[in-house]
Amino acid sequence: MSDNTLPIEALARAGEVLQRLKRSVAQAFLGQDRVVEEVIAALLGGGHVLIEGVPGLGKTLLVQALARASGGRYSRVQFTPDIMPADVTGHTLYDPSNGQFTTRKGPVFANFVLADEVNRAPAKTQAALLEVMQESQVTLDGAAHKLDPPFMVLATQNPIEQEGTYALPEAQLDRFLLKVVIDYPAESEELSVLRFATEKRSADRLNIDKVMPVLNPETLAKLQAITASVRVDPAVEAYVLRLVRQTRDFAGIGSGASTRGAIALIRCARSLALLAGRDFVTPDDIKRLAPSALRHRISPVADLVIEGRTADMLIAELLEKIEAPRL
Amino acid sequence: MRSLSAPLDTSHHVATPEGVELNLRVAGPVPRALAWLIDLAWRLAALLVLAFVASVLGEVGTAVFLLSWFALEWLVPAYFESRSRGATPGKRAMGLMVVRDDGAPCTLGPALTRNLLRFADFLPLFYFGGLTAMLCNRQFKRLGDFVAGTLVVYADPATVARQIPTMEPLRPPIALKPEEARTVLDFAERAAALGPARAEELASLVTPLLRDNTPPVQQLTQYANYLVGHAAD
Amino acid sequence: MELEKIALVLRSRQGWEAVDLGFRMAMRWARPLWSAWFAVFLPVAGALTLAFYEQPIIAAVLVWWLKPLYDRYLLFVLSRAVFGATPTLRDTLGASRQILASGLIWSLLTRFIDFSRSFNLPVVALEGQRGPPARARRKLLGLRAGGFAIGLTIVCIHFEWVVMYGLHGLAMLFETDVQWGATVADDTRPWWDTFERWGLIDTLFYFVAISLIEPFYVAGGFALYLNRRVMLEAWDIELALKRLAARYAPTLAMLVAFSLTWHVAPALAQDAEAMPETESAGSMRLDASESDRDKPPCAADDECADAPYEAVDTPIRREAHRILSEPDFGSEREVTRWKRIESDAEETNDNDLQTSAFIDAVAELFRVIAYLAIAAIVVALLYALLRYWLGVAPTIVTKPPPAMLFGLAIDPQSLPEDVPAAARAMLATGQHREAISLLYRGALSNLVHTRRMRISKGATEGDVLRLAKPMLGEAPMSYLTILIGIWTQIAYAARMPDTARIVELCDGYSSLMPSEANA
Amino acid sequence: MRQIEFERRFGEQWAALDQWIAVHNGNKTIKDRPPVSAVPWLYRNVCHQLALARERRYSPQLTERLHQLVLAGHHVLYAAPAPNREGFLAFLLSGFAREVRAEWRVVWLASLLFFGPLLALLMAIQIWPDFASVVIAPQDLAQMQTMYDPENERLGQRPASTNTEMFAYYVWNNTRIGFQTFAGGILYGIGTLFFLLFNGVYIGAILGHLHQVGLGPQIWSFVAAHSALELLAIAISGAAGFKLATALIAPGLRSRKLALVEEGRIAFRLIGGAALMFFAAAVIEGFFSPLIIDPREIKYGVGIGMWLVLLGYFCFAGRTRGA
Repeated sequence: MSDNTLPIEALARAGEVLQRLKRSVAQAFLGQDRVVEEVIAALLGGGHVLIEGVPGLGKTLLVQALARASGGRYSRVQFTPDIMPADVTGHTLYDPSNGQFTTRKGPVFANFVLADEVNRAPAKTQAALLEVMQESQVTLDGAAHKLDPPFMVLATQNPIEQEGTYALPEAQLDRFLLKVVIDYPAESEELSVLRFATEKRSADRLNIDKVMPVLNPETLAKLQAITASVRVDPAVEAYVLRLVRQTRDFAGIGSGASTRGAIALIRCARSLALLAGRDFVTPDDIKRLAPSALRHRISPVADLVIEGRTADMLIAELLEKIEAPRL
Repeated sequence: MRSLSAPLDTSHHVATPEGVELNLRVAGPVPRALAWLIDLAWRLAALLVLAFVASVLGEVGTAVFLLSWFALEWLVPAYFESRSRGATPGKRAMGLMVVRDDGAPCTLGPALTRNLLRFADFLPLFYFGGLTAMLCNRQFKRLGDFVAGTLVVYADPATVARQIPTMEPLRPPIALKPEEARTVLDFAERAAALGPARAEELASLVTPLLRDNTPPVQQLTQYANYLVGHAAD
Repeated sequence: MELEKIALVLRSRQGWEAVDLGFRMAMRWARPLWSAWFAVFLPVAGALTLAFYEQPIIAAVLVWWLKPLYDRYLLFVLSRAVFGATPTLRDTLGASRQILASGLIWSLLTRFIDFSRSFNLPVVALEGQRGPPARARRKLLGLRAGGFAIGLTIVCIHFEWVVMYGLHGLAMLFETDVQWGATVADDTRPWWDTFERWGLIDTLFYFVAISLIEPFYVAGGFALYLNRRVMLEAWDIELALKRLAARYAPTLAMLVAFSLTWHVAPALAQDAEAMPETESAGSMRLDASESDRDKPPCAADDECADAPYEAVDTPIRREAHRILSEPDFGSEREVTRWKRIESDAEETNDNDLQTSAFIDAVAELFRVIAYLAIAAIVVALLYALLRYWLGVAPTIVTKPPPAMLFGLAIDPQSLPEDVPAAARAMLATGQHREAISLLYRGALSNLVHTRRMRISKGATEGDVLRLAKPMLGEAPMSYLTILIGIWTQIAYAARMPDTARIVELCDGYSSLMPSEANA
Repeated sequence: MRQIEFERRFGEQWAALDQWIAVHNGNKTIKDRPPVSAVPWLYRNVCHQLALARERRYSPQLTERLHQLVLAGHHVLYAAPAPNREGFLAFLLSGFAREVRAEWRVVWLASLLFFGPLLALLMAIQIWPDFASVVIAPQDLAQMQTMYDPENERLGQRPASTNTEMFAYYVWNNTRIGFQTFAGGILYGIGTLFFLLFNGVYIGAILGHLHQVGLGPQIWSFVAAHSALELLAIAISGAAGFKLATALIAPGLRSRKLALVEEGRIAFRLIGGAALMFFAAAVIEGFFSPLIIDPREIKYGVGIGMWLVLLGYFCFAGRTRGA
């Protein structure tokens, strides 16, 4: 990476576009600025996101708004215990009328795929989806179909209904760049959500028509390229490594994060810096993203789980203890 | 009555986070009354000894006596119940223990709560309130159990370990459903305890399944041997 | 009635568990049970009370003596309900003749010595056995369960007393000047004078007590009896094997099932049936049950009833003992008993002088500890309050401020006296980065040492700003924001600001000083 | 899979878990046991195998064996965490006060029911002195009177052993009253109501009577120091009782059973705090209150100080700034 060569005007334009994108998405997804920022960070980082939150917090809406604002195609798959891999990827059919095989492409052939309640699907369907996520291509009946960039999967899972569901295996969780947790919005924000929802009077859904397209796939590709050239100081890199390595020998964490975690953290921190109009990453960006980038990559030991300590608490503890960069 | 069709039983089913169901066998008023009696006996004995010591020690003795009385009444039973066995000496003697509603061991908080509420159970006299409460609900809970969210259950295993006698395995003439296979296994495990006559009688119930020449009990046991997976014939 | 319809979970239970099942049975079939009870009990009790109005204790004793009478009705209801045919009140009363037919007088005569009454009742009433066979049968059934049966009786007697005294207690709560009946508490007559003291109210309470407890007692005994038979005869297996046979050869098995119909529940109508045969669990029975199978059901077959009962046969008893020594029928348990411990009181009596000195010392110790405790309570309370007023977050223990932060030495000693001047000097020698670093360090030192800001090891620049915000006024805050902004650029973007800005920063440094902030 | 194969394949795991549980429950003779880190894994496996055994209808013996193993494992793994000293300290310093503030409704209700009659009787007896004997039997009043008679005033000189005895008596008696007040809540609050009113009336009448007959200085200087702790503790016990009562009377959307358990947890913390207050009060009442300190104003001062400190604690401790 050529250091510090990002032209000022390019940076300014990128920052501006991103702000517009953020505002645009946030319009439909009130009161969750942090979530919006993180999802955009993952988008720029070219990765997939796992979203966790109880029903009714507008996960679907977020993805719709994001797709609309980035000018991509959107599709949604509701995962159920009886869903088959073919329902996700597509399949070939024999058409008796013309004696030919036709390929029916599944919902993954889109730019933004919302995989709703991914943990309710059996393992083989999850595996099919994750394979697509990793390779960005689908093999149907021996023929490989490349997916058009951008390709982003936003999988949601419901923390309450974990029981009786198929939890994603740890190795597969690792494929998600970020795991974003949607919490209930603050009271004032919840009020505005309520108002927004009731004023529109459009049945029971929030209106996303307000969301204006801000990007097109080409711009997005450019933005992603710019993101990749955001400067990361060696001191910041060292900080990230310290964090990730520490998750492996921190008392209380059963299995720590892989190197993939460190990479994810840096990739998303770059986007966050760009979103803030900076062309360099600060330790603050790292700190801010660490929970989302690491929470699904570590698992607390059984004792702590029984005590009710969560991965988030451990990460917070870790962030307090690990020294921020020294110079 | 939750459902009139479900057969009556005293166990209480709890699903654990691991997704298995535990059967807790809830204990009723009679064993609990006996446990209480044993506890009362040793507590009284302890107080008697203390009273004796106290009379020697004078005022400090009285102080020690009162403090111990306080502890014996309110704290010591709770301490026992929050330990790993979850039982006061009396409950232990009766093979009982206290657990929380979800089958987890009783902790100090619930243990203290249920002990403090003994006072309410005692009302109006001699635990009349507690007895009535126990006779009115399926889990034999007294008032303290309701507030603390606890159950008193049997601690020891439901059955005694027994073996299926090893014999030449024999394939049953028809494919048995899992439920039926289990019955055959159950029979083979318990046949020895039933006495030959009754065992014979039971085994003869399935005469259509049996071959002619071997005694029925032996045949069923052979089937059982086959079912558990000893090499087939 | 068929075993198939049984409304209980059949499994062999340890003694008390069976009793518990009985209690659950009483709860489950409470309505038919108590309606039968009151239908029989109320007329009897009412009539006796009226008859012995002057001597209420006689009424109570007679009601007590007649318990076997009502128990039979309870047992009738239970024995039907257990097999899925809960009788209505009309059914129950209609069956009175059967219910009272067998052995009532015997029960009434022996009730004084029978401590496992409710357990033995099914043998007499349902199996219809009397005399030596009944005795032998009771002995076989009671070998392991007998202790529990007696225990049940004793506990239930106490339960009755609990209810009675409980009711007295309740009455006392509401008792004001109006004395209704003689209560135990305010009677001065000696306790042995029960006959005199027992008032109408006691009789009433006694009636309530037995009405509450007796159905549970009978159900408990019945459940013990059923459990005994599950153990001895493996009913649960019988049931399952019958199903298996039925699947394999439906017609054949039907016949089998029919001829081996369980005899107890249809009980009072057919108790003369084949009862003695299959119940004995004896070795002699093989031929009998085989012949059974070939015969049509002998519901009204007198031949069966007259069949001699062979339970007293020695082989059977031997068999029974062998079975009963199986672990299934109760296990050995280690019993820990309290043993008297020799008191060492004499020792303490030996030396009065020393002891009292010792006691005094202990008491003094208590006193000192108590004063310390009082002091501690007061201090703790004050501390909790002070903590609030000082705005210190709880649970974090005060530590001396760190000397190093982010790898920068920030304790006051390590910094030059006049920070901006030193920075300017560095600037002059071209050490731009060092100059800013010094200013940053100075600012941090100021925050941490002078203003007692608390910074954790993991705090980033953003955290510093956030933490400083509530402490600083507007001017110092904006200065700090600019300073940290520039520092961040230097540190993470390797971008050096021009000298003029650094000079500006040196000039503005004094705005951080507390004197300025307070103004 | 046949049963034997099943047993053969997983028997080692069962034995390992069995051993670990035995060691955990204090069996010291077993040397080799699985490392702690392996236990959750083992336990999950055995749970899984129990489900399989039930599903496949393996023999009752095997199922029961696995069930016992799971049950024992459940008990060990879900056992109570070791008591947490920091948590206890935090409860003392701020948590208790916060809890009391959060339950202000019941606390106020209990306080009114307790302090109301207390003060009312205190006043009433000053105006109509005979009123005291209506509430309390005259012989009891007379006994009280002799206890605090200045003729008998050797309270200050009484030996340490008497102090200790009285301390123990106060712990035994007063804390029990608190527990009764709490437990009475389960009777739809009637018990709590009764004990609060009864104690309010009783204490009010005694204090009022003693003051009225001119023993004011003795009684007030004795009572001053511990009054704050003791009286507030009674009120808080009452509040805990009313928590149980609310669960029964107004469970909201929960079942009464669940409401009882949930409210019971809060009530337990309240009564726990109250018990500690009773204990502290007993320490003061046993050892400090009987001291004769000249001038008496010092003891009054201490008493007022305790009230202020305690009220301050309940109003402010544990509040975060700006909250």
